[in-house]
Amino acid sequence: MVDSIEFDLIICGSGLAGLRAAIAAAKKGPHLKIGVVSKVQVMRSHSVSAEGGTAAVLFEDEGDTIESHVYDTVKGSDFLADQDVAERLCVEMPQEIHQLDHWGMPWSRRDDGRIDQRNFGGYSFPRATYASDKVGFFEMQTLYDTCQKFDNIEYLNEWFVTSIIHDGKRFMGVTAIELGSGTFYTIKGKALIIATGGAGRLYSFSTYALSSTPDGLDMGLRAGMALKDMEFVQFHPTGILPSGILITEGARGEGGYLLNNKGERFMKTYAAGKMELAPRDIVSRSIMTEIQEGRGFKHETGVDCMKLDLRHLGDEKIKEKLGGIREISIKFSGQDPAKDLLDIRPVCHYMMGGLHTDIDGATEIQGVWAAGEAACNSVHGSNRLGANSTSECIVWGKITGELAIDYIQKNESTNPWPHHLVAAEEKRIYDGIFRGNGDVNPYEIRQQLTDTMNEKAYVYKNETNLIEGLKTIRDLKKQTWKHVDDKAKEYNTNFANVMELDSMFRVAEIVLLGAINRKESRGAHSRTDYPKRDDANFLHHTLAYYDPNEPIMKTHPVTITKYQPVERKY
Amino acid sequence: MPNDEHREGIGGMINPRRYGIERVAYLLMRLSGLGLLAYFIGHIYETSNILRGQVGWDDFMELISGTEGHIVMSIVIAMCVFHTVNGVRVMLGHGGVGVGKPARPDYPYDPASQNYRHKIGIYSAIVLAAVAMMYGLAVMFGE
Amino acid sequence: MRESTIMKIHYGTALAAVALVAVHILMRLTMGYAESLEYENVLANYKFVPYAIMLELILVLLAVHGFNGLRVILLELKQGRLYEKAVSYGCLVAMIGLIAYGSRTIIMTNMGMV
Amino acid sequence: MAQVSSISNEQSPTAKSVTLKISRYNPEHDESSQFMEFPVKYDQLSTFLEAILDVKKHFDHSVAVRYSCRQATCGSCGMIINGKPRLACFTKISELDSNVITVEPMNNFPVIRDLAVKFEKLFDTHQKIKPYLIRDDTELVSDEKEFLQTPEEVEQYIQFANCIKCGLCNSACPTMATDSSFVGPQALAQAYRYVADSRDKGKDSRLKIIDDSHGIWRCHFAGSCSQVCPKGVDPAMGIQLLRGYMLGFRS
Repeated sequence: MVDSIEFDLIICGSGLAGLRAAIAAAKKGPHLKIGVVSKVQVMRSHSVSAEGGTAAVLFEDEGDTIESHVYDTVKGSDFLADQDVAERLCVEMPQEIHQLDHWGMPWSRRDDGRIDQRNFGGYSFPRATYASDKVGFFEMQTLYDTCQKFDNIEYLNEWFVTSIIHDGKRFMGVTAIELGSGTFYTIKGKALIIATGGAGRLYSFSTYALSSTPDGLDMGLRAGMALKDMEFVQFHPTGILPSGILITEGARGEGGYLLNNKGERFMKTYAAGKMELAPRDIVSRSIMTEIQEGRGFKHETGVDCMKLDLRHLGDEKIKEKLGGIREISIKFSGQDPAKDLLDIRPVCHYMMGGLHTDIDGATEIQGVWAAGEAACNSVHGSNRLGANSTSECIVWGKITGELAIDYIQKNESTNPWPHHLVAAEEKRIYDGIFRGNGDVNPYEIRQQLTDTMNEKAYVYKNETNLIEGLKTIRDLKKQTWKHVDDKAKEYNTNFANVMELDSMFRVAEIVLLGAINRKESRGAHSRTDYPKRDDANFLHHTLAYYDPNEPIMKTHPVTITKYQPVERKY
Repeated sequence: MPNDEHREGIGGMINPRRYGIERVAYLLMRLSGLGLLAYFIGHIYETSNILRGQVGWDDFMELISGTEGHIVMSIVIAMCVFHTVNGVRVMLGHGGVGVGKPARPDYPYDPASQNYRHKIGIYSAIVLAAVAMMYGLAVMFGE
Repeated sequence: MRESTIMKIHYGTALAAVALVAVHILMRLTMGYAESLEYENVLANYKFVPYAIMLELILVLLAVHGFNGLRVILLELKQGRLYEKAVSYGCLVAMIGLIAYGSRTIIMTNMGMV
Repeated sequence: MAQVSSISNEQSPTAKSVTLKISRYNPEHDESSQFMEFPVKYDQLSTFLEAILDVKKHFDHSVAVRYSCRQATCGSCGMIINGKPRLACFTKISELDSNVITVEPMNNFPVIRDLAVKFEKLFDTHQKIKPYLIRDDTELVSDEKEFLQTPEEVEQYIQFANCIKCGLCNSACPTMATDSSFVGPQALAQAYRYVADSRDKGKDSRLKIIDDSHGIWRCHFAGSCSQVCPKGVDPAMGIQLLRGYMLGFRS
C-alpha cells in the first residue's frame, strides 16, 4: 500500500508564485491545511535569481498610467498577449508592491522615502521597482519569511511530484517521491496550484537554475492539460560568458551600453528610439545579426559574443545599484564591470508558454490552477517585457491562492480514490525508469538534448534546423538511457535527474513542433525563412496536448480588447 | 563527538587553525578562564593554611616558592592578564562597540566585525600577557 | 533568572573583580613579592578590616564569575534537561561552597582565631 | 565545464587536473563515511559544483549533492571544502591552490547522504525568531501606500537581508559544534535584520525569544560565521549589535 498524506490545498512549487499563493490561501482559509511541495528546499527556487525589477505603476502623480503599462505589455508581446489578462496584471500590481513593502521587502528608496523605480526595456516610463539588483531574491525572502507567520502552511522540502491524480474531470491528489527517504507517496488534496516555473534547462546555455526542468509542465501535460505557446522562448540579450548567468537588464536600465567590435552602440541601427532598452527579443536579434555580419567578438572559449560596457557608470554606482552582477562578473568571469567590458551573449531566459490557463489561472482540470512561469495565461504573448515576470508570479500567485480556497470551501469531493492510477504511476516511474536496464549515460543524453536545442532553436530559427533538431531529439529519445545506476533509495539525485530528463523530451518536442508550425516571425519567435509577422494566419495561440505517439497540436484565439495589432517599432 | 547530528564536537570547537585570530582568542579565553578558576580554587585552599598558624603557612610557602611554583605563578599571571584584556575587548564587542556599522556589503566581502580594532585588542592581550609573565618571573626569581 | 540578567552579573563581577584584584596584586609588589608573603605580613593584611572586606568581595565576585563561566562552558558542551539542571545547580552549589570556605578563612583570621 | 560544454571546450588547453576526495556516506547502509577519489579537469573559472557534477556525469552517477541556482543565490550547495565551510558553486578550484581537495558534508547538520545534509533545524530556528515585520498594519486593506523609509534606514538592515540560508555560518560556529540547542548565527542575524528595520515594531518580543540559556548569550564573538559567509552578511556584527540592545548600550 502506498503511503499517503493529505492537505486541503497542495501548492506544487515554492518560487514567487507558489509562496504568494500560499500566503493568500493561508490568509483566506485559516482553518485549511496548505502544503507547499517543492523539488528543492522551499525558498531555494529559481525565483531567487531574478535580478532587475518588478514592473508596476507607482508614480501616477508623476505621469505614469496603468493604461501605458498595459499598452507597453501588449506591444512588447507583439500583440499576442490576451489584452484583458495584461490589463489585470497592470491593475493589480501597484498594491502588490505596497503589500510586499508592508511585509518587509527591502525596496530601494528615493531620498524622500518612497519606493524607487528604474528604467527597463520596452517601457515608456521607468517602472521597474527594484531592490538593488536582487529583486527576486529579496521578494522570495520576504514571502518565505511572511509564510512563517502562518501555522497552517506546511513545507515539504525536496519532494519530487510525479503526477496529478484526477477522476477525468476533478482534481484528487498527486503522487510524489520524498527524495530524502526515497519513499513514494500519494498526497491527497482538494485543490492544486502548479507553480513549478519554467523549463529553461532545455537549453544548455541558460540563465536558469540547474533544477529548472520541465517536470511540472510535463506532469500537467500527462494529466491531459494543454501546453500553450511553447515555441516562444525568450533569449535574454545579456548572459555572461562562459556560465550563462544573467546580467540584469537593469544594467542597461542604469545606462549600460552594448558595443560591437567597431566600438559602436549598434542598437542605433535597430531601435534608435529606445537604443539598449528596446524589448529583449529585438536586442537579442540585433546582437545575433551583428555577430553574423562579422561585428562580434570571439570569447576565449571560442564562442561569439558582444560587449556590455558599464564602465562609465562608475564603481560607486555599480556597487550601489548593481552589486549582484558585479559579484557575478568578478567571480564567475573574472571581469570587473567598473574596469572591463563584459562578454555577453543572448541566453535562454524565459518561457512565455506554459500550462494553458484562463485569466484566473484555472486550468482545464477542475480544482487545478497554474501560476507564474509554469502557467501561460497569455499575459506576455510572444515576448515578455523585463520585470513583468515577477509581477506575473505575484499577481497570479495571489489570485489562484484565493480562488483555490473559494473552490475548496464550496466543493466536497465524493468520488472514490482511483488506486489504479496510483499503481500505474508507480509502475511508470519504478519499472519504466528506476529499474530500466539501459546502457547509455543519461547525463550524456541530457547534454546532447540541451546542446541540440541551443543549436537548432536559438534566437534565429528556420525550418531546416528545426526539423533536424526534432529528428535528433526523437533519435535520442529512443536510446536506452531510461535507467538509474544509483540503486539506493535515500536522496537519489540520479533518479531525479533521469525523471527530469524524461520530462524534457516531451516538452522539447512541443517547443520544436510549435516553432515548426508557426510559419511567421513574432516576438521571440523569429524565423529567417518567414521574417514577417503574419496576423492573417497566425494571430492565435498554439496548444499542444499529450499523446503517446506525437503531441496533438491545436490553436486558441487571442483576446483583443482595445489595441488592434500594428507594426511594432521602437 | 561524531553522532547523528553530525556535530563537529569539541575537536571542531577548539581547532584554532582554520579561522582567524578571533577563533584563537576564543579558545585562549576559555582555557585561561578554566585555568584561572582552577587556580582560584587552589588559592582559596592554600590561603586557608594560614589558619594553621605560622608553621602551617611556612610549610605551604615552601611548596610554592620553588621554581615550579614560580613558573605556575607566572602562567597564572599571563592567563589573568590575557583573560582581563581580552575580556574587556569581548565585553565591548558584546555591547556592539567597535564591531563596525551595518552597510551594504561589496564583493569581495570583508566582514566589518572582524576588523583591525578587535584584532589589535587580541594581539595586545597576548602581548600584555607575555610582558606581564616576564615581569612576574623577573620579580619572583629576582629575589 | 533570565539569561541576560545572569550575563549582566557576569560582566559586572568581571569588571569589579579586575579593579579589586589589581589592588590585591599591587599589595604583593609594594614590599617585594616574597616579603609580602611572609606570615606576619599576610596576617596583618587579614586583620586590617578594609582589606579583609576587599578579600571577601574578591572572593564573591570571582566565585560568581568563575562558576558562571564554567556553567556556560558546560552547557555548551552537552545538552539535555537533566544534565543542564545538574550543571546549573552544581555550579551554584560549588560557588556557595567555595565562598563559604573562603569566608571562613577570612573571618577567622580577621577575628584572630588562628 | 559540464553546464556550458556546448560553448566551451571541455578539453581546453589550459585545463589542469586535481583529485577530488569526496566523502561518501549513507547512514542507512554504511557504518561510517569513506572518501572516494576522482580526478577532475578544471580551468581558471571552474567551480567545485561544476567539478562535482562532472564526477556525477562521468564517474559515479550516485554522488548525492544538493544544488540549484549555481550562482550563489539559492544557498543549496554549502559543504566543507578543504576543511572550511564554503558554497561549492562560489568556490573556484583555482582559488585553493591544492592538488588533492577534500569535499565533505557540512558540520553541525545531520547527513542525509554523501554531501547532502538536513536543514530542518535551521528552518525551525529561523521561524522561531519571528522573521517578519511585526506591527498591526502589515496586511494591506485598501489602496494604502508604502511605509516611508529613507535610503539610510534601508542601509541599517540591508546587509543582513542578504542571508541565503546556506548554513555555512552554523557549520563554522564553535558553539554550534557542541551545542545542539543553540539558536545559531543564521537565526540571530535574521533577528537583527528585522529589529533594525525601521518599519518593525517587534523588537521586544524577539529579544525575549533569544534571551534564553541557549540563546544569544552563547555567542562568544569568535567571528567564524562572518569569515565564512559567502554573502557578506556578517552575522557576528548583527549578533553583537543585537546584544547591544540587551545590555543597554543601544536603544
